[in-house]
Amino acid sequence: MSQPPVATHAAYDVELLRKDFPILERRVHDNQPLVYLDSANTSQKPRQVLDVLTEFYEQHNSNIHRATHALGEEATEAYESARMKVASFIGAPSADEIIFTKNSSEALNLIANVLAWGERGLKPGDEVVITEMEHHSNIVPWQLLCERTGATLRWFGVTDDGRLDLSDIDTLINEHTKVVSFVHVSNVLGTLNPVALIAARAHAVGAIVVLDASQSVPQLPVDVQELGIDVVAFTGHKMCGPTGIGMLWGRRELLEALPPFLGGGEMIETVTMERSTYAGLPHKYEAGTPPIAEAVALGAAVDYLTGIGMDAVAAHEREITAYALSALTEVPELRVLGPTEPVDRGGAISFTLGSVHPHDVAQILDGHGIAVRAGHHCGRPIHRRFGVAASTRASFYLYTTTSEIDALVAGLDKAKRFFG
Amino acid sequence: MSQPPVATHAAYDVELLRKDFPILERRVHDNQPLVYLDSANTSQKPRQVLDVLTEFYEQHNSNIHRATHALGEEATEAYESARMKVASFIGAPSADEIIFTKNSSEALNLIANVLAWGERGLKPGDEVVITEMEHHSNIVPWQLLCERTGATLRWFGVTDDGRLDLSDIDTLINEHTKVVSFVHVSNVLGTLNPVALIAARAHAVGAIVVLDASQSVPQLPVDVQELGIDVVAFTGHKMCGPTGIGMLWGRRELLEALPPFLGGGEMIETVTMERSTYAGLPHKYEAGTPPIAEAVALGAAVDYLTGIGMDAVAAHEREITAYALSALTEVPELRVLGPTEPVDRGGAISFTLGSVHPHDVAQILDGHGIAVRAGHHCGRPIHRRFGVAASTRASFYLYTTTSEIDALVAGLDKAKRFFG
Amino acid sequence: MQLESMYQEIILDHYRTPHHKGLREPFDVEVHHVNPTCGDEITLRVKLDGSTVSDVSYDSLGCSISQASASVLTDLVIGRDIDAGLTAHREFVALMQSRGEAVPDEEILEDAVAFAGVSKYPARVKCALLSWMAWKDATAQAQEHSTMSEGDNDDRDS
Amino acid sequence: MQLESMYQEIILDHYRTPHHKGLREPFDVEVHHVNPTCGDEITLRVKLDGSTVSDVSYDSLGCSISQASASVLTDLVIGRDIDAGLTAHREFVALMQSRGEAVPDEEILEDAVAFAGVSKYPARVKCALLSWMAWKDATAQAQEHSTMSEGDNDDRDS
Ligand SMILES: Cc1ncc(COP(=O)(O)O)c(C=O)c1O
Ligand SMILES: Cc1ncc(COP(=O)(O)O)c(C=O)c1O
Repeated sequence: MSQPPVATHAAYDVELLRKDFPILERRVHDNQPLVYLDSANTSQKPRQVLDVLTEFYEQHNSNIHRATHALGEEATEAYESARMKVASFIGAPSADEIIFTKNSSEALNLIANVLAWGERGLKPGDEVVITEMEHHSNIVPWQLLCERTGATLRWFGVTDDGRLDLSDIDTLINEHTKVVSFVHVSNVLGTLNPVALIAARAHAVGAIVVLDASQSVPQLPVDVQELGIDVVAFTGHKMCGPTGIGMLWGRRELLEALPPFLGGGEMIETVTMERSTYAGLPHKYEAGTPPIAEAVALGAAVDYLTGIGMDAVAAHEREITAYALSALTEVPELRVLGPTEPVDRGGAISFTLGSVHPHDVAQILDGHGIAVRAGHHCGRPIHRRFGVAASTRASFYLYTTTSEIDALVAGLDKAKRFFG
Repeated sequence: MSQPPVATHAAYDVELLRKDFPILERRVHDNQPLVYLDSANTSQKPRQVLDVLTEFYEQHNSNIHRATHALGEEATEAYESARMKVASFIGAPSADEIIFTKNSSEALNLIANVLAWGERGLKPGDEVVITEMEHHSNIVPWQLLCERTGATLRWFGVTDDGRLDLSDIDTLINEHTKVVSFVHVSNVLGTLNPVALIAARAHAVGAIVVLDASQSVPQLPVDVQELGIDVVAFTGHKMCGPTGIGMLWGRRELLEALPPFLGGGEMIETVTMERSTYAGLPHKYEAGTPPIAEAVALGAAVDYLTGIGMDAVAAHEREITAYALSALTEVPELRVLGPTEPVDRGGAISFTLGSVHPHDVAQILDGHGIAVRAGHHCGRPIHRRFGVAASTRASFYLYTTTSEIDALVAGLDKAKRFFG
Repeated sequence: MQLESMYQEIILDHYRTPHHKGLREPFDVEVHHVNPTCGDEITLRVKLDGSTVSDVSYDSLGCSISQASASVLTDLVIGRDIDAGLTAHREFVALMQSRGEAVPDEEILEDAVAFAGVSKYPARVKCALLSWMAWKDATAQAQEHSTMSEGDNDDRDS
Repeated sequence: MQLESMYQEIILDHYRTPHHKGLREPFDVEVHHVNPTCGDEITLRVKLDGSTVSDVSYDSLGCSISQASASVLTDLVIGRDIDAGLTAHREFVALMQSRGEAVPDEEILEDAVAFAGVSKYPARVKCALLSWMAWKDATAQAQEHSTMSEGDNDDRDS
């Protein structure tokens, strides 16, 4: 299969990058240019990724692993090489430790599910620690696990400026703690959490550390070995890849020791009607036909991001976030939920605007072509923590420009006047 | 969003249909034309589906349900209208009863998993009935369920001519039986099973009837209400759709009564740190960002199949299978596993060829551009039942021609001579 | 600008000065409904008097559309026959699901006709329906209670 | 035709008349390995004598490639030093993973060099490696047993 053309940019040229994204040419509502500020929800896809996706289906489509024919070998090769790309993208020691799931949520459910039984299964008295700033997908799986096993769910609170309240870390994470699962970069507050510090405490008591990196892997260079964690979950559609694919990375010894999740084709070693034995990693956790074309396209997304350079992507994210924070904090009656300084912070800014409801803010912005998200962004507890039911969120990515931020600020002004 | 152009064919014109499938132009190994006889493994994709997929990403890509902006509304509309198409394609009474999963295997695991707890959860003494001709994806989930709950797994045997042995149906399905799960059309034997008869007995004892329709929905008109079943699982990639998407249909009362499967964003009603309540159908079973673009493309696949007409697709499948059966049974030393008459039979033919190992058969065929599958096709028990470890399988779809069958027969002759 | 098709003056008026807002006694049934996507919530009480809706009171958290819709709802049902309220409910739901296609019946819907434009925005339809769904639920429960001759309040979370 | 790059005459010869086939006594360890994709299986026994591989016997179900590979393996290791066998193992694995790129060392691999063409077919690499993986597993177990001075057979399913 031909290599996807990779964009390489000496200096970061956002206008040039934007040309890679066909959708950024869209006009909405009365021919207004699209201002897409909802990338924390899902990112847009560059032509380089879409081309690989189409080429796969038009030239190489086949099921994998099972086929002894040319297409089968090409498809298997493309799928497995995507796994290798992902592994090296996040610094995983081995591609076998990368499990393709359908999204981040499934990856988090996978790890929570396999901790429900077997030797390492949780029991009454055991504790799971999460935080108040988690996405619902890193709350509900652990609630279900605790319900099913009788374990207890505990959580870190959040300070008024949107940081984890770590003052009680030594009592919260204690000898009963079996799992500590938390978000790397919050999709609501933007907060970047101190992974090493929490992981160290968790490991000191023998707990497994799970990191929800759904927002961080798209934005920052992430090295799972450097972070010192055990399991990481992230998702293709937020990192220029297709929908329908997510990833779990886990340390080999851990994944090998845990029981299977879904059963079926490809995850077995041998099947009799009475009992089955299971395949080694990564197949053990990939039952049925995987998202083959999605993995191949995701590999192209990884190539695309690598071509730009994750350092450059992160630098752009920092700059645009700093620009947005300073512009937004000037807007009268605007209150940012989360850190207002661009330090240890990702590119999602949630805010309230006086008494104008976020739905109404977003609707007015949409009327001017500006796409933001309104609601609780799958983080109801953290909104409650800040005394609101919902907020408006603007979020950025490698193609976001400062003039789009200016348009947002102007739009907010219109919203306030409309409802004022 | 523009409507996908739907192929409509007065008389069934396989050559015309083939033009819809770009990959059928492929040449493999020394420029030989591709003869793709591995459609039971995965089907090829028509241009009409790929165009919709690309158009979605280039024009409408957004996350769904959560966004108050133009793209979000377009994407939500496209996703939900795919659900409606699928519902009407299989005669489901309501689109809310269609759950998008990542593949058939996940759909089967979903139902097996949610029967592990809650009010309808299985207990020791309860029984689950499957058959010896199941795909591993309809065996292992039930083994896991039985392991976890202490229930007992039982199964129908298979006769020498590849039919279910129903002689002991009344003892096998008895008052302890809670679930009966079986394949509609076998991917190994091709057998079409008598759904109504088995469902009637299962319902007489109050058991839930689960049908693995992974092979039948692509090939036959399927009406879930007529079949009188409770749950059905099938998969996008075998029906001209993309990888990364499968479907579960279940009766509303049943799905409403069962507990959630995966937890996370979109499947909740309200979340607090202490506990959560869950959304109604279908969202309750769709945690996280679903395979959005995949669903949209799958909707186009349903349009494509509907445009041809499932009766026409089924008629073609019957004809080509009859042609292949009569050609193959002429081949010396070739032994078909499963029904040798084209009656109550789908279009997958597994066979052995003297003492030549299926891998070697497939490799020689591949050398001549012919793609078949060799192995146990995720059906190790049924192969053991017929005293072999593996077989070669040729399988057909709406684009298969009789001259491709002729090429297969000629290729088999070469394989025999090579290893003779 | 097409935003005006959603934000009709009538809607903005009801939003700025909502009618019948606040929880009142006495009541037969209180319900609490939630919009899972955005977290908007309403607590709504219904008092029936035979076949008449004698009071509907509510406390809610939500956008202009959901606030105005609750206000319009109470205008339409308080002091009216339950059946008339249910007819309005049916009309309103049909209007909201019409994707901008339906011509609303002003006889039945009065101020609620202003929501026709909202029906073009599927994401906002849920906002408009929140209070209506709550009212229907509460009314059905209240009717059930009264036929069972029970007077206890049911705080159902649905 | 490129099929011949896989099906070298040497391979077909070993396939038609496999060497050392059949399970024999005495043995230190017996293992059973499976290729999950196709269901091919091998039962393989190893007898060590100090640092020498005194016998390897096997019974297998599989394609020409896996049969021939087992035959070639036994030729290479029986009567040789364990270390020489492990060197051949390393070379063979490297060859099979080379995707047709490696130039095999005939000194070490002898007839096994014929498998160079198989390495271009990833789906068949597992077939070629099945017996080799089983042998390495069995040998490691036998060495462990002998250092622990235990003589019991371990029927490990791995
Ligand atoms: C009968 C049958 N059931 C289940 C499956 C599993 O489908 P998937 O691999 O899409 O999960 C298949 C296909 O592989 C099949 O043929
Ligand atoms: C922090 C965080 N965790 C988890 C998720 C869930 O990802 P997905 O919807 O792809 O499963 C998201 C995105 O929605 C997220 O932002």
